[in-house]
Amino acid sequence: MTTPLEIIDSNDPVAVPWRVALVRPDSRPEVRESEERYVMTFPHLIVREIILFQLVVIGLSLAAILFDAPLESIANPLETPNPAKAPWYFLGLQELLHYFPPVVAGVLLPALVVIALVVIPYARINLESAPLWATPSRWKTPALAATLLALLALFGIFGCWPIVIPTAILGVAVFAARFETRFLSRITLPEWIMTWFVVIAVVLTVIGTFFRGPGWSWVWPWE
Amino acid sequence: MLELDETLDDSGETRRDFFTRIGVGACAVAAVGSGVLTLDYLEPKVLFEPSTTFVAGSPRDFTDGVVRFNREKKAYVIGGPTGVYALSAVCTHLGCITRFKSDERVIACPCHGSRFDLDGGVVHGPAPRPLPWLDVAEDANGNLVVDTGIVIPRGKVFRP
Amino acid sequence: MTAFEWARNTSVYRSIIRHGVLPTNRNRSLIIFENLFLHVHPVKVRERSLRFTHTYWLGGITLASTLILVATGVLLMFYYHPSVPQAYRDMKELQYVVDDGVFLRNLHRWAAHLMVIAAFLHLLRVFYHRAYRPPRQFNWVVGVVLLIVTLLLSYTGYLLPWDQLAFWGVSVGTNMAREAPLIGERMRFFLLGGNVVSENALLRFYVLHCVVLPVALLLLVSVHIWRVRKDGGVQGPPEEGARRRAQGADRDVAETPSAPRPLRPAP
Amino acid sequence: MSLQRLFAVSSVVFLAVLAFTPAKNALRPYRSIQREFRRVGAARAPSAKAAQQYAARPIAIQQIWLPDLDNRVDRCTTCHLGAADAAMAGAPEPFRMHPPTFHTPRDFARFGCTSCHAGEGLATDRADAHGTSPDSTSPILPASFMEAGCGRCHAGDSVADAPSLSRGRTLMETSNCHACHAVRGHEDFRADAPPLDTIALKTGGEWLRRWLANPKAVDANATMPNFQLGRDDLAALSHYLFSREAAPELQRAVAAAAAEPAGDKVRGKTLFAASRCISCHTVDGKGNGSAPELGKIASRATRGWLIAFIRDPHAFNPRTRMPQYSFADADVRDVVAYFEDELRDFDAPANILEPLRVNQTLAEKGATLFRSAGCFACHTEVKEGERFGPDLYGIGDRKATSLDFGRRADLQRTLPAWLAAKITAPRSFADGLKMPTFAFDDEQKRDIVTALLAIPAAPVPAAYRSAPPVQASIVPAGPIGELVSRYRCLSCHQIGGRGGDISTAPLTIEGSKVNRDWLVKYLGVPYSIRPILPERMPILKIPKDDAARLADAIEMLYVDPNVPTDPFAARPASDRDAAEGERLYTTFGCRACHIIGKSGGYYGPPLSDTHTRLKTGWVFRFLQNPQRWRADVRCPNYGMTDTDALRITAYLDTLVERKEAAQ
Repeated sequence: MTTPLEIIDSNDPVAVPWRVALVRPDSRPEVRESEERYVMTFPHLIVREIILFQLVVIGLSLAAILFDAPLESIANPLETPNPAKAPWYFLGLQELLHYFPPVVAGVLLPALVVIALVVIPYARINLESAPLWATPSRWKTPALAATLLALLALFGIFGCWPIVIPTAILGVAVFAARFETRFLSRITLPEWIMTWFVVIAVVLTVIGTFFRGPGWSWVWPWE
Repeated sequence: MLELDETLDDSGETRRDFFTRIGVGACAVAAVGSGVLTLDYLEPKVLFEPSTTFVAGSPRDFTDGVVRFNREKKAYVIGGPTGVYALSAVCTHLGCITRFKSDERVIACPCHGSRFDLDGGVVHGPAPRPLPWLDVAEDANGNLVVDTGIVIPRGKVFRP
Repeated sequence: MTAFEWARNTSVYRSIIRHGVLPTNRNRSLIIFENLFLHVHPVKVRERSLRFTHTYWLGGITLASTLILVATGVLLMFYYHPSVPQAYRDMKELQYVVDDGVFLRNLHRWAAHLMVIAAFLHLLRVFYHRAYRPPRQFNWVVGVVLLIVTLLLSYTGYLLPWDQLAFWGVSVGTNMAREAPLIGERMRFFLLGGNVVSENALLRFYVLHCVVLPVALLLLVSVHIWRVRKDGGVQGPPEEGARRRAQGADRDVAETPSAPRPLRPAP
Repeated sequence: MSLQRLFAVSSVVFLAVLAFTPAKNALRPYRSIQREFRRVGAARAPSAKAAQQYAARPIAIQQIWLPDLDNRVDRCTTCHLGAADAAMAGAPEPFRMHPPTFHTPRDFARFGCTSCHAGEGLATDRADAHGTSPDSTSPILPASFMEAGCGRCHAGDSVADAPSLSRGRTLMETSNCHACHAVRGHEDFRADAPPLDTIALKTGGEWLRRWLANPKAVDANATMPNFQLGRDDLAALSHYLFSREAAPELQRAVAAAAAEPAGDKVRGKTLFAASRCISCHTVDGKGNGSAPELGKIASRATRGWLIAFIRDPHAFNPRTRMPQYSFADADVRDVVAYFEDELRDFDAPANILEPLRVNQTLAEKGATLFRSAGCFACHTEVKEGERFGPDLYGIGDRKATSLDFGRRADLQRTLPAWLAAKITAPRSFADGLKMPTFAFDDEQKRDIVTALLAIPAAPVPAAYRSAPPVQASIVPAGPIGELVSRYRCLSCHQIGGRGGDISTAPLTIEGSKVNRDWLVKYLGVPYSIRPILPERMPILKIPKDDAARLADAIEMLYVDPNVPTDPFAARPASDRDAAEGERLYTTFGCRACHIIGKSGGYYGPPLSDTHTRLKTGWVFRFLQNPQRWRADVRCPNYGMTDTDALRITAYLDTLVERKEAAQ
């Protein structure tokens, strides 16, 4: 009676592009059955989808009943409202324009973001799911520190504190993750980067939307 | 009808069915209702259209045989032996604007040669129907008011 | 119900709805794959993919708001003239004269915002679940493009009311575009159909908003959804796979149909 | 919770939410208002048939569409259903009939509602239609400023039936508002404040200080506002003004006049009265207040200056409204002697006319102040585009939210309230504001606000504009123009809507009204035509040939083609006509106002000398429709036929001949 061969069990499509099982002559190949439970799409999924749709409509209808879409006086090219704001999802960019030369803020950075997003699935680093500090190596700390300082310096030069501050905080968190064992330590490098991007995007958009008054000066929302 | 298997509901058959019916019923009502509302939404509540009426002048101007053409409202106002009446100037054949030929005392269509007499009747030509008569009334100042929107039976002459 | 039963027995009904009424799995399968719109679904789905935390239904929410936007948008087009100053006048007409006009306009507006937010969150969800990994790389790219199209739709729609908000919002936005080296100025010129935001710009934004971009969006969405199905359904958090492997469950066979299903050979 | 239950609940909520808006829609206020109108109308309807029509009235949005008036759409009549409905006179709002005015009800279809009342015409709910919120683009005009609506189309200075607006516009002119604030149509405005080079010749430092501190306190007729200057500023400004050099010939004239011997004050007094100076000036408040108060004139200006000025006012101030009297040198001395004897400030300090010893540094400070405080805006030539204050283009259409209320938290957030406050206390809004304080009473404030509210952001389409009757060019250049200017006819008389409002007799068609020969006599020794009016026309001592030339010019220029030169051209008047005319004269009761011979009323002008004074053509046309020539004429319009009018004309003409024959 021979024990079944140990099967290399990896879910990483790069490490194991094809599912291969080595079978020694003296053993019987055996594949464990999937314990995955399947249910009929109709009604289980369909009903949920219907409910989801209904909930979305309900939510939006309530919003539509309670809050009217803004409508100001008719467009007048001679009378510029101060500040003139773009739609909220571009206010992050407009906030950037406040710190960087237009070419950088209006073109370079957005283009970089889009490119970065597109290439994500093709970059090897994104496919490995190893947490940042799982494989400690000599160059990792200095490299990270250097990058971090470089970023801080770059944005610092332009005085773009809405980016500098979150960057600094996240930077601290990155190194904190090294000693923390529960949550932070599981975060991979791509996740760190994406989180950094999201935080900055949100911060900039929120500032642009709520904290900017005449002449793009800082105002408090309640003023 | 929508019915779910046991994995979704531990309760009895009937209540499950009951809830399902409510749901489907509500959805059905909502669907029909939205249809009705859409129609209501699409129905124009105000119109931006020029009025169909025009003032033709005093009845005294329309002695027997007088024919006046209102280009803008596409109508003839005609003085008959017994009174005044108005004709649409739109040919009943293919909708060209007819012209009044004073020398022959006929209304002729330039497109396909239909010809009408001054009562609107078809003299000859492809026109299938006589020219419709239009409503004529008198306003407060005693002027004739023609409403091209209202068609009246032939021969209903306005007597001031 | 008898009326329903009678209707169900007519040959007309049967010609349209082919599956029977009994809750048999056969009928339920038929419901799915006999229906053009439902057949993007497999007949059976993994139960865990129905869990809220699996996808947070974010893609679904985005799609739902898209459908709402199409419906309300088409209705609004009935009362809209892309001309100055009639465009603004039409907003007032919707408010004061047209029954439910305000409601539809609000619905359209808020649905647009929801769509942008939901799409962005959807992108984040997919990223943090690492659901972009092979074979889903291309679908991720499609998704990114969809997000951009969504933003463009929202932005082109922003001008249509022709009020101060719209006019200056678009002026500011297009001035950003102007900064792009070389092409920026031309791009803006073509987008606005002139050097300033004018009636031309309004018309162009209108056509983009109501024809070009929606068509692009719907095509891309179909590709997106079709790909989801082809790539083995929605991909949940990666932990699941790991946990199941830990307890010796399957190897995400269903998730990568490109891999040959291992067969049990005869002893 | 089972899936079906969730499905059931969400479906029901789904349905409820979708049903909300249509329900709200069905309950729109205007629907219930229209149902109310059915009841009210049925109750007030004159006939049963009409009552049925009211009751059967469909519930629908009503609108007036004006494609050629900015594509205006007014839905006011959706609620104000009785606006043009006689049965709704005195009905409760919103159904009350619109009070009859010149334009209503006949012009509803032409102007709609918002072109006069403002407000958001498109709206179908009260709050939006009346624009009650501060950021409303067009809040409805309060009743007190209603006439601002007239001014949108009637761009002219004065508008009949809009007294408040007209007064407001005149006030803005006379208060020199346009000197600092640019307003369309007044680009070439020039304040007629005197040039200040002659201050040193005219008055003393003490008087000037008092004047600058508060002009109205010194002279109730002063048009100069109060600039609230501090004592240092007062000093600086005075020194600057005294440092200004007058033209040498004026200096010589004043010096020479000062050296002249004293005049006869008694004769001066009679001359002063006879010349009717108080037709424009006042003495201790008596008189027409459109020229400076003379009660204390001798303590205001030096003797030399007064004499020189009265002899040739236009040399001192080319823009003064004061006419050139053809006095003999002695006359002027006498009048001034009378001034010095009686018209002086007896409790004024002796040094009040003492010239100021100029301090250069102060003078320089004053020079800068003269600019920074805006004095130059009225006292020097200012071209359009370099006005001192902010322009007033489109002030009447400013949104309340776009106004700076500054410190005035007490104010209601509306444009009229803001304007009124700006006129009342301009400097109360913030520190460092320049606008001076005018002493307007409440009615004047209301008038000016009305005039300001009438200034639109965009003018109405040309088809709706009623242009101002600008006929300034009707005053010919050359010798005649010089005469008109010398005697400043336009300071009192109106010609074609331009000119002063002192005289009740416009000269626009004087030529077709009065006989030339009579006019020549009249210009020599004017008297008041209507007995109840005070003698007004100053006796300018116009030489005979000047008078003749003026009369000829008037005869030639100021005529109305509608007035026939000879109404009897077609059919000469017979004695029978005259007799008929006399009968009609009695039956129409003309005697009540007009004197003929000994008998008659004193309201209208006496007709005894009609033949010598008036032209028959004028009498004829005037009788047919008096108000056509002067809106405020009391002579009733009897709608006379040509024959009747001709007969009366004939009577009045013959009648005079008889009188002359009697003598």
